Amino acid sequence: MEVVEGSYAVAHAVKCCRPHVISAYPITPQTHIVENLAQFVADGELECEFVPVDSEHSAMSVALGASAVGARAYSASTSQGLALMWEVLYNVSGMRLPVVMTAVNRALSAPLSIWNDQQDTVGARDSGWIQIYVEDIQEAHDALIQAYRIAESREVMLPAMICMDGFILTHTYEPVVLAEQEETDDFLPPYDPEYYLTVERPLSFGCFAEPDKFMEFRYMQHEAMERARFKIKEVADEFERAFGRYYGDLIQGYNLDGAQIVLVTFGSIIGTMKEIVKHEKDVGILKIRSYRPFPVKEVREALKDARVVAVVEKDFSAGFEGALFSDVKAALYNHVSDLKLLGFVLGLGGRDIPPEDISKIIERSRVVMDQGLKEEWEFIGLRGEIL
Amino acid sequence: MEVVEGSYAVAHAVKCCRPHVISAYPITPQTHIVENLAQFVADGELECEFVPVDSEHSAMSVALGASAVGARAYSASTSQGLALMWEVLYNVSGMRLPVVMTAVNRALSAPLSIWNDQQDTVGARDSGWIQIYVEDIQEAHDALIQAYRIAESREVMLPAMICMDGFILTHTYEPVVLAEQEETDDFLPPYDPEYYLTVERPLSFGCFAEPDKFMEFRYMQHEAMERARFKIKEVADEFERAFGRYYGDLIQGYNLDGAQIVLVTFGSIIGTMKEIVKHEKDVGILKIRSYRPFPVKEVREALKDARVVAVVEKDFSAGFEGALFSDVKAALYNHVSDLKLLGFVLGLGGRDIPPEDISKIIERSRVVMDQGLKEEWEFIGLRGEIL
Amino acid sequence: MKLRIGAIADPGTSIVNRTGGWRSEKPLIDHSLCIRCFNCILYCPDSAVKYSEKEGIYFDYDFCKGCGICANECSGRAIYMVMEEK
Amino acid sequence: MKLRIGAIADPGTSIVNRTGGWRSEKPLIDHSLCIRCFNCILYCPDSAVKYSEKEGIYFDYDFCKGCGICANECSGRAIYMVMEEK
Amino acid sequence: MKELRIHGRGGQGSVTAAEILAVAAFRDGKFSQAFPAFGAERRGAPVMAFLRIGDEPIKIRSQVYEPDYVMVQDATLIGIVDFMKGLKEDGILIINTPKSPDELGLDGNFRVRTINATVIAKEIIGRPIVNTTMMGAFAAVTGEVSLNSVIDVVKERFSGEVGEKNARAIRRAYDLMAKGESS
Amino acid sequence: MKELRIHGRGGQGSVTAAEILAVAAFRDGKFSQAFPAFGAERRGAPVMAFLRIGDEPIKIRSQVYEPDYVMVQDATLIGIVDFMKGLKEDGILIINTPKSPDELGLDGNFRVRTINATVIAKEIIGRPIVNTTMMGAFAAVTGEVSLNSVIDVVKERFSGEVGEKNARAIRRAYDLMAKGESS
Amino acid sequence: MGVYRFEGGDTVKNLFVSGHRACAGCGMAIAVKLILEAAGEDVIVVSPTGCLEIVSSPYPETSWRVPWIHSLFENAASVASGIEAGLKALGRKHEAKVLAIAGDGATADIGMGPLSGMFERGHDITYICYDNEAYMNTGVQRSSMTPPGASATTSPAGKVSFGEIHPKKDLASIAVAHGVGYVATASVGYGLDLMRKVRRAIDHDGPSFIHLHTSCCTGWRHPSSKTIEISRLAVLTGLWPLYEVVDGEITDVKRLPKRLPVEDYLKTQGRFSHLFRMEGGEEIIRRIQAIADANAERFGLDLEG
Amino acid sequence: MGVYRFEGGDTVKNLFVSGHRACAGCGMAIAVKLILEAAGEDVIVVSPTGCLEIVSSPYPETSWRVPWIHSLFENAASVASGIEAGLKALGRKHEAKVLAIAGDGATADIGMGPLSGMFERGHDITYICYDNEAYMNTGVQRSSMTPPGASATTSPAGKVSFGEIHPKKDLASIAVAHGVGYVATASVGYGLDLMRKVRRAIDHDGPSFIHLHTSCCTGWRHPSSKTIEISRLAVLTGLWPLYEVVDGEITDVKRLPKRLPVEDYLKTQGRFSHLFRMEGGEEIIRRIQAIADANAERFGLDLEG
Ligand SMILES: Cc1ncc(C[n+]2csc(CCOP(=O)(O)OP(=O)(O)O)c2C)c(N)n1
Ligand SMILES: Cc1ncc(C[n+]2csc(CCOP(=O)(O)OP(=O)(O)O)c2C)c(N)n1
Ligand code: SF4
Ligand code: SF4
Ligand code: SF4
Ligand code: SF4
Ligand code: SF4
Ligand code: SF4
Ligand SMILES: [Mg+2]
Ligand SMILES: [Mg+2]
Repeated sequence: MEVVEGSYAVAHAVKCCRPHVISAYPITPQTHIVENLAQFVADGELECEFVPVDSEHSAMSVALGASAVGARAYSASTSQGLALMWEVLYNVSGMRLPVVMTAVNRALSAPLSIWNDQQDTVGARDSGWIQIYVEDIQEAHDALIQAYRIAESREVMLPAMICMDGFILTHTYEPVVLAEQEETDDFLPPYDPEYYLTVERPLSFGCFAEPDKFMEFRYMQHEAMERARFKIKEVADEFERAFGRYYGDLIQGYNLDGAQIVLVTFGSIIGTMKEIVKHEKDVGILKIRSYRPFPVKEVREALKDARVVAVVEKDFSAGFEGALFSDVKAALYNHVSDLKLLGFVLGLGGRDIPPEDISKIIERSRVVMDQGLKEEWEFIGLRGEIL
Repeated sequence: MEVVEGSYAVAHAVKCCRPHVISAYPITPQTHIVENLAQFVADGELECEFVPVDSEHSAMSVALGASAVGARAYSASTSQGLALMWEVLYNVSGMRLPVVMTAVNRALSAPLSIWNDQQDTVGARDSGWIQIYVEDIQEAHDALIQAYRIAESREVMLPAMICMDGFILTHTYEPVVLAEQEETDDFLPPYDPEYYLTVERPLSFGCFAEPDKFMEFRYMQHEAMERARFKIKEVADEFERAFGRYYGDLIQGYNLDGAQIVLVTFGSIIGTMKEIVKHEKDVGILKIRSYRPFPVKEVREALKDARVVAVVEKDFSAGFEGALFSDVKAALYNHVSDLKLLGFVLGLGGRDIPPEDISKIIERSRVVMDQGLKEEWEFIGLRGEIL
Repeated sequence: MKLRIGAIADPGTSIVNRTGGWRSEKPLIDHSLCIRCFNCILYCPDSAVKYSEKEGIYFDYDFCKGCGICANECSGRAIYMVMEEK
Repeated sequence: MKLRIGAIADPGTSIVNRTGGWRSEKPLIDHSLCIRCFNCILYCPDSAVKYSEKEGIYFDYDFCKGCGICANECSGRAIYMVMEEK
Repeated sequence: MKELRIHGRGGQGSVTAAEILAVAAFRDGKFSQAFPAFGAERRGAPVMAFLRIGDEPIKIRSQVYEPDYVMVQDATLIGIVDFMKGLKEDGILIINTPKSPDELGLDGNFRVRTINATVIAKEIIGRPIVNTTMMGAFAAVTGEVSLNSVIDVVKERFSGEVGEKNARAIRRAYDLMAKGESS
Repeated sequence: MKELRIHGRGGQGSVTAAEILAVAAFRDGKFSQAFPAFGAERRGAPVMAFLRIGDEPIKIRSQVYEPDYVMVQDATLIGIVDFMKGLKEDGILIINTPKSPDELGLDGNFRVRTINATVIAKEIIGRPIVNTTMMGAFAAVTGEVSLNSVIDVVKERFSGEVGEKNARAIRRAYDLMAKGESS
Repeated sequence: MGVYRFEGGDTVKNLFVSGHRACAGCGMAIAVKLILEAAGEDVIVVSPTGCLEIVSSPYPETSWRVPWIHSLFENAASVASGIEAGLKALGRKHEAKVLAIAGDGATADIGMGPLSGMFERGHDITYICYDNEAYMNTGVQRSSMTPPGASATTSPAGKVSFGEIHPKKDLASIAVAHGVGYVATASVGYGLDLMRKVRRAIDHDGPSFIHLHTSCCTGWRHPSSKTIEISRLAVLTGLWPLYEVVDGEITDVKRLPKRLPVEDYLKTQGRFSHLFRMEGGEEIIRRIQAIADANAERFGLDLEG
Repeated sequence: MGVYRFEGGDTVKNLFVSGHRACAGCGMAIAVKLILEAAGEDVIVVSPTGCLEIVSSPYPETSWRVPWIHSLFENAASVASGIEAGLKALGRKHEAKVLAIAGDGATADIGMGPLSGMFERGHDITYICYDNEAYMNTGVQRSSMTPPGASATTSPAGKVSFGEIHPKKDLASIAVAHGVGYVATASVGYGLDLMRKVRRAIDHDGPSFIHLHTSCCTGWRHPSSKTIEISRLAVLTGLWPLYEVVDGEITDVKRLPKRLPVEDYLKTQGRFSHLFRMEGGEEIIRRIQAIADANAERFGLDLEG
């Protein structure tokens, strides 16, 4: 174990995965990841093509081209950058190219904010990318290595983003076990695609689909996502065998046994939650590790014995409610109906989440447990005085 | 009434709204709208700045700049274009600029498809734009005029997109009442913003928000969306008084009285559905007219007496299910739990939806009503033979 | 046909699409006028003009769309267009 | 403070932000050396160099960040920097 | 409600034909809906357009699968396109061809009417653009639209001499077909 | 778990200070976490960094609101920044200033230690970069990290002569503060 | 010149096969056929959305017999960059040259940023812009390459409009300003010249760029048989000068023994027909003539004069 | 020249007020102050994301006393286009000139497409790129304007690297290739020259473009007091030639009585320090000298020689 910055840990993991092509465009708070990678290259520690592009749109397009020619491609971005490469995100997944990226979580403009929330990647939940949300730096590091195994497996062939809270994880120093090159090599075989651009077999990539076929291509993507559910589990298990670390498969429960109140969430907030929850014996945490594919069955199973479920998230769909809140309710409807679901939106645009906010959420949940539901969801931590 | 192409009807409505700046980038099947507008300008029938941009990203940015300087701005796009302007979409709503656009619905690449589905705008549900989905050409025309009233009202100040199925509505000719210039002028006052860029009062637009303020700006957007709920209703009513036409407010029910099965959906599929449903006495239709703001209470109210609800849509969130399906379940959870919800995904990438598909959905719903739920959602119209 | 992921197609498969059906005019050649400049081959958009030592210039009517470029560009005025009969 | 929609701010309001506090060195002037070339005014990034007929060149220490450009660009070598005392 | 499917080639004005017939039918007091088979076809490639005419507002949005009428604008499509697909029993097929229905030898429980629209168009309009001529034939054969409405709409669309010529072609086709001749 | 807040200016290495202390504490067998007050501050502007040290893995992710220790790297921040905010009762405030604690006249239930780090740094390192010097003071005053670990980490970070000089400055500060002197 | 000779039979590589869905008489289709003929089999081609992509790749059909990829409308240069970087990283750089073939809209409008980036980064890519002077795939909307006076569906001629008003973006000069080592203009009307330039571009190390004028009979509104003839007229009137720029120096200008008046070109096409019909059209034609004259001046087109 | 004279007091318009959060000694801050001083009050300014925006607009504070808008990082040129179009449509064109002030990254990289479009459409906008040769706001990452040999955080010097390798994009030439009528280079080190050029650009009808070199003491790593001095050295070594291009013709080149060796410039800045430390650094310095020599040749910088 070493104390390193989150961004360094991620860069290190990327290096161990031996990407052929790295293409990313700087944007706070993703920058340190890319800068570390650039330094590895400048110091001869990492041999790869580091392509300094003109925009995120180009970054993802370069990754796309590289992946299509059979190279392992990496990118990293966040927020505005993710939004700018939007079209390419859908394109990469539709072309079934297993690009892996670290999606640092940051708020979306306007107003501009360089600080953390999860509106950016949550807004990308339809894009056909696998989304793994990580809880701490070690997981950000480990999940990256897992991601290539999952994405590149022939049953899956889908891109994956590891979602990591900006600043809170990227800019924090804490003890991390950095992977060894050999153990990574043992775990992660070279990328060996069935189809790639080569004069040896001059295939045409990215043909268009008329109405008699498009729907079936989408269905194949759907099936791949279904298979990814199993792959994510399998890779998590194998990773544990190889590296001795485990973060759950699609979900991970904490204190769920006998919990009457369950906090459902993802990302770094879980750290603070754990500190609170360890003092509360009837409160558990359900971490959504894989947001896409969404762990429908796992969520049903994990929550079936709870009485109140509080979904806590750093995003919301304007004109409705938090996206995770909707998704959890959607997963439970038709199946588990005797619990109350509460939504909490907090931490937007870098609003710090002190432990008291978590306590407040638990308190509210208790009130609902006793007195029934009034407001279904609310913002936590609003400063009423400036409104 | 005249028989005109859907795109022409929309262009006509735009013309009647007297936009100062039109900025759009061509993309099938939005092109005819913009071409008609260009012809109006070339023929001197519409005085405005028609800015022929280099991309959709620029189209929306030009609209943004124009709106900020106090001009009424219009754009139109679809699919890839919408995805390319993604970042600007969030920016316009965050800057609270009441740009109005016609968002023609088309599938998203890859594979490339120029044909209709609703993945594009549904994927934009978090963007802070008001989204109205229209059922036919007349509504596409009318909703556009309503949109400016809603968006520009001082209580709202949010951009709005009128979502209109590509080809199915844009390229179809049918009888439409085209608005008169005077009646539109009476209904829609000139845009009169409280703040705009001018040397008379040199304000700074688009400042950035530190963590002590960002969340409150988002909350203000949320409140504006809440107010938009009322505004949409109010404007629908006033429109009816002025023009004699009405399409519902946030929702519209059809045959809901005593319906045991309710089909929930939006867009042009409702036409075909109505043809089927009129022969089925216990089947109703709930049209979601305003998808954002999402008609939470209205949906609860409208569905509370049903037994099976079938949510029918032309999109899905890969790794989960249809977005509308999730949203409807989410709205009902905690409130209405004694009905069964079923999801159906169809019509992707231009797959035609024959009446039999609707009949099949009703059939499936009957089976569930009698025998309970098995598969929660499914694709309709898949060609198994090519999978 | 089963779909292949990513809409990846095997090379040169459009050859199944007999665009000759699009034709409303049809090129014919008067071999005696041909000076073998090969403009017709160079400029045919559909690669439908062929040549062999034995037959000289000839047309692949499976694909010829009848655009008339070969006739227009023919140095020897050897190619001419006639209405397609069907 | 109540927020205004769209994060729209009133002009020139950064004047409340006394960046003088950032300073670790401080410009001083020896008026006798000043030749009134006004380089100091021209090049001060913080508009912290002022001039009046009466006082000649002087500094607005509320905003001067102590960059030293005025001293460096002073034609008369009239401006010099000293450590900030606090 | 009656449904028509038009087969033509990109650039031949099949969509315009459907549109004009829709406008004309509406003038006649009916409801109508016209739309193309949405596609990416280039000039010369086979295309389709659709028309629905009815006494009530037309709500249905699907393609036409079992047309009452099929109109083929270009005889070179024969053998290339399955234009008889789904045609209703007792439906009518109207083909632009110099041949007679018998010569075509098409099998099915539908009626076949032929018209040499290309010749008419070349002769009257001066160019082999047959879509207007075919409208005349459609009006005559099906009675779904009135000749006058079709002519009125075409004249509004194409002003001056061009409109006149097209109107004449339409009338010629109408007369021929009304007389039951397959020209 | 103990929490430290560092006040400095952009460019003065406050984050590096927090980081190095975190590494050193980890060497000493403790768990640690260091992070900046995430901001967009430019060189010269006031900034903050945080450090947590504890015996168990540190899970909490919020900012530090009630620090056990506060370290001020730059005396010019006095009067500009509310560096006493939230400082625990019995907490310790370590300030780089030539003044004595008494001269500063700060009120509160916490202890104040001062060190003239600028002078030490200028003298030993040759530049007024005080972050390493202040680490030595922190080690001495709080005992949360060992002097050796701090020096080891700093030497690894800055190789050669630079490292040596910084190590000496650290030691000097450590010795001064350990002796209880406010230099 | 004259390096290439088409003789059909085995000598034709036929890498862009028949069965594609381009309009009868499409100039772009001719150009692409010739480009591949010159480039040979060892290329990987990238095409953005546009007529070329649509006519050549309706799944499962493709007209390409070289490896080919389409991603989006605006990112061909970036995708090509990724392919080139990938080939390098995989040690397969020798395998193929990366070749982008893109429309004018994809290049000069929506893809301008990526193209500029590709130039700047110095990738070893040949980028060919086939310029049919509008967005043809979507129905003849104006692009920044639509010439002044042309009517396009978003810059139509009308009661108060003569069609497009902005001058064509000077892509070749922009490429030269980026320091691109080999830059050339070409025309589908000069097939052998085109092929020679393609070969030179491909043999050039680092980025190279060809701006290739190709008539579109559908969008320009002329008979399909006239594609080549009209493309040549653009050159012969001085509206489309043919030249190469090697390391910043203009070389090899195609000189004209007798430059034709621009009317000879304009009157062949429907998109300009309003200029001959509308009052004030002559003035526009005069301005177009001035463009040709300026070209003649700038490039020394006139053999004598 | 000499049109402007700063005298403090009432003669200074002070449209970019104190209290902004730029680093002490920021060259961009000086430049913006001078730009507004020259431009006056009747402008509407657009700035993309970047140091300028961040230091000047933390809500509710703003340093702007002219109407100002920030939208995104890449779209300043498009937003400016919208404003200009809006003013026209509203009949308020006389009210203000639209002025974009944008960093090198925002201009030459991510905003290149919109800029090209703005040029092409001929909007009446003055676009000034302040070029501090990297993405400073995000921590000194390379841009396409980072000069060869400079170390930036994404093109760092390292064991096997001398830092940036690509030449600077020639923005002024690219603008000229777009047919922009008034194009100039400027330097914050020559304040009055800058102001004169700003005025000319603003008075020019249609798009105008100024490429403005501004040192960033933080990113270039030099003492804050040296900002102006070092900016001047760039000019005096020939690495940053000052000139104007009016209607495509180069005019008003600032000539140098005695051109200084590039080392005089390089050695002042930390970003180049590895060149003086690493083996092989001299070769890079030689290449940088060659760039200066080529500039001298191209623009005739040397007064004699
Ligand atoms: C982001 C985006 N915007 C718009 C489109 C629609 N579109 C596809 S191709 C095209 C025009 C292509 O023009 P050009 O590049 O000149 O090629 P051409 O079709 O003329 O051969 C347009 C506007 C798209 N596919 N994607
Ligand atoms: C789409 C997008 N990508 C990246 C960023 C992050 N970003 C903000 S400013 C900036 C660099 C600005 O560089 P430049 O334009 O040169 O201005 P400077 O900061 O140097 O003044 C970057 C990379 C962003 N805001 N948006
Ligand atoms: S008519 Fe056209 S398609 Fe047919 S062979 Fe001649 S050139 Fe080729
Ligand atoms: S173009 Fe004419 S002359 Fe030349 S080879 Fe062909 S047929 Fe013969
Ligand atoms: S030191 Fe810098 S900030 Fe202070 S007055 Fe001088 S130039 Fe201005
Ligand atoms: S720069 Fe020096 S000499 Fe010039 S006005 Fe200022 S103080 Fe006086
Ligand atoms: S529209 Fe033009 S470019 Fe496109 S295929 Fe037809 S002729 Fe070719
Ligand atoms: S980083 Fe550079 S450009 Fe940015 S404010 Fe500081 S000195 Fe100015
Ligand atoms: Mg084109
Ligand atoms: Mg910069």
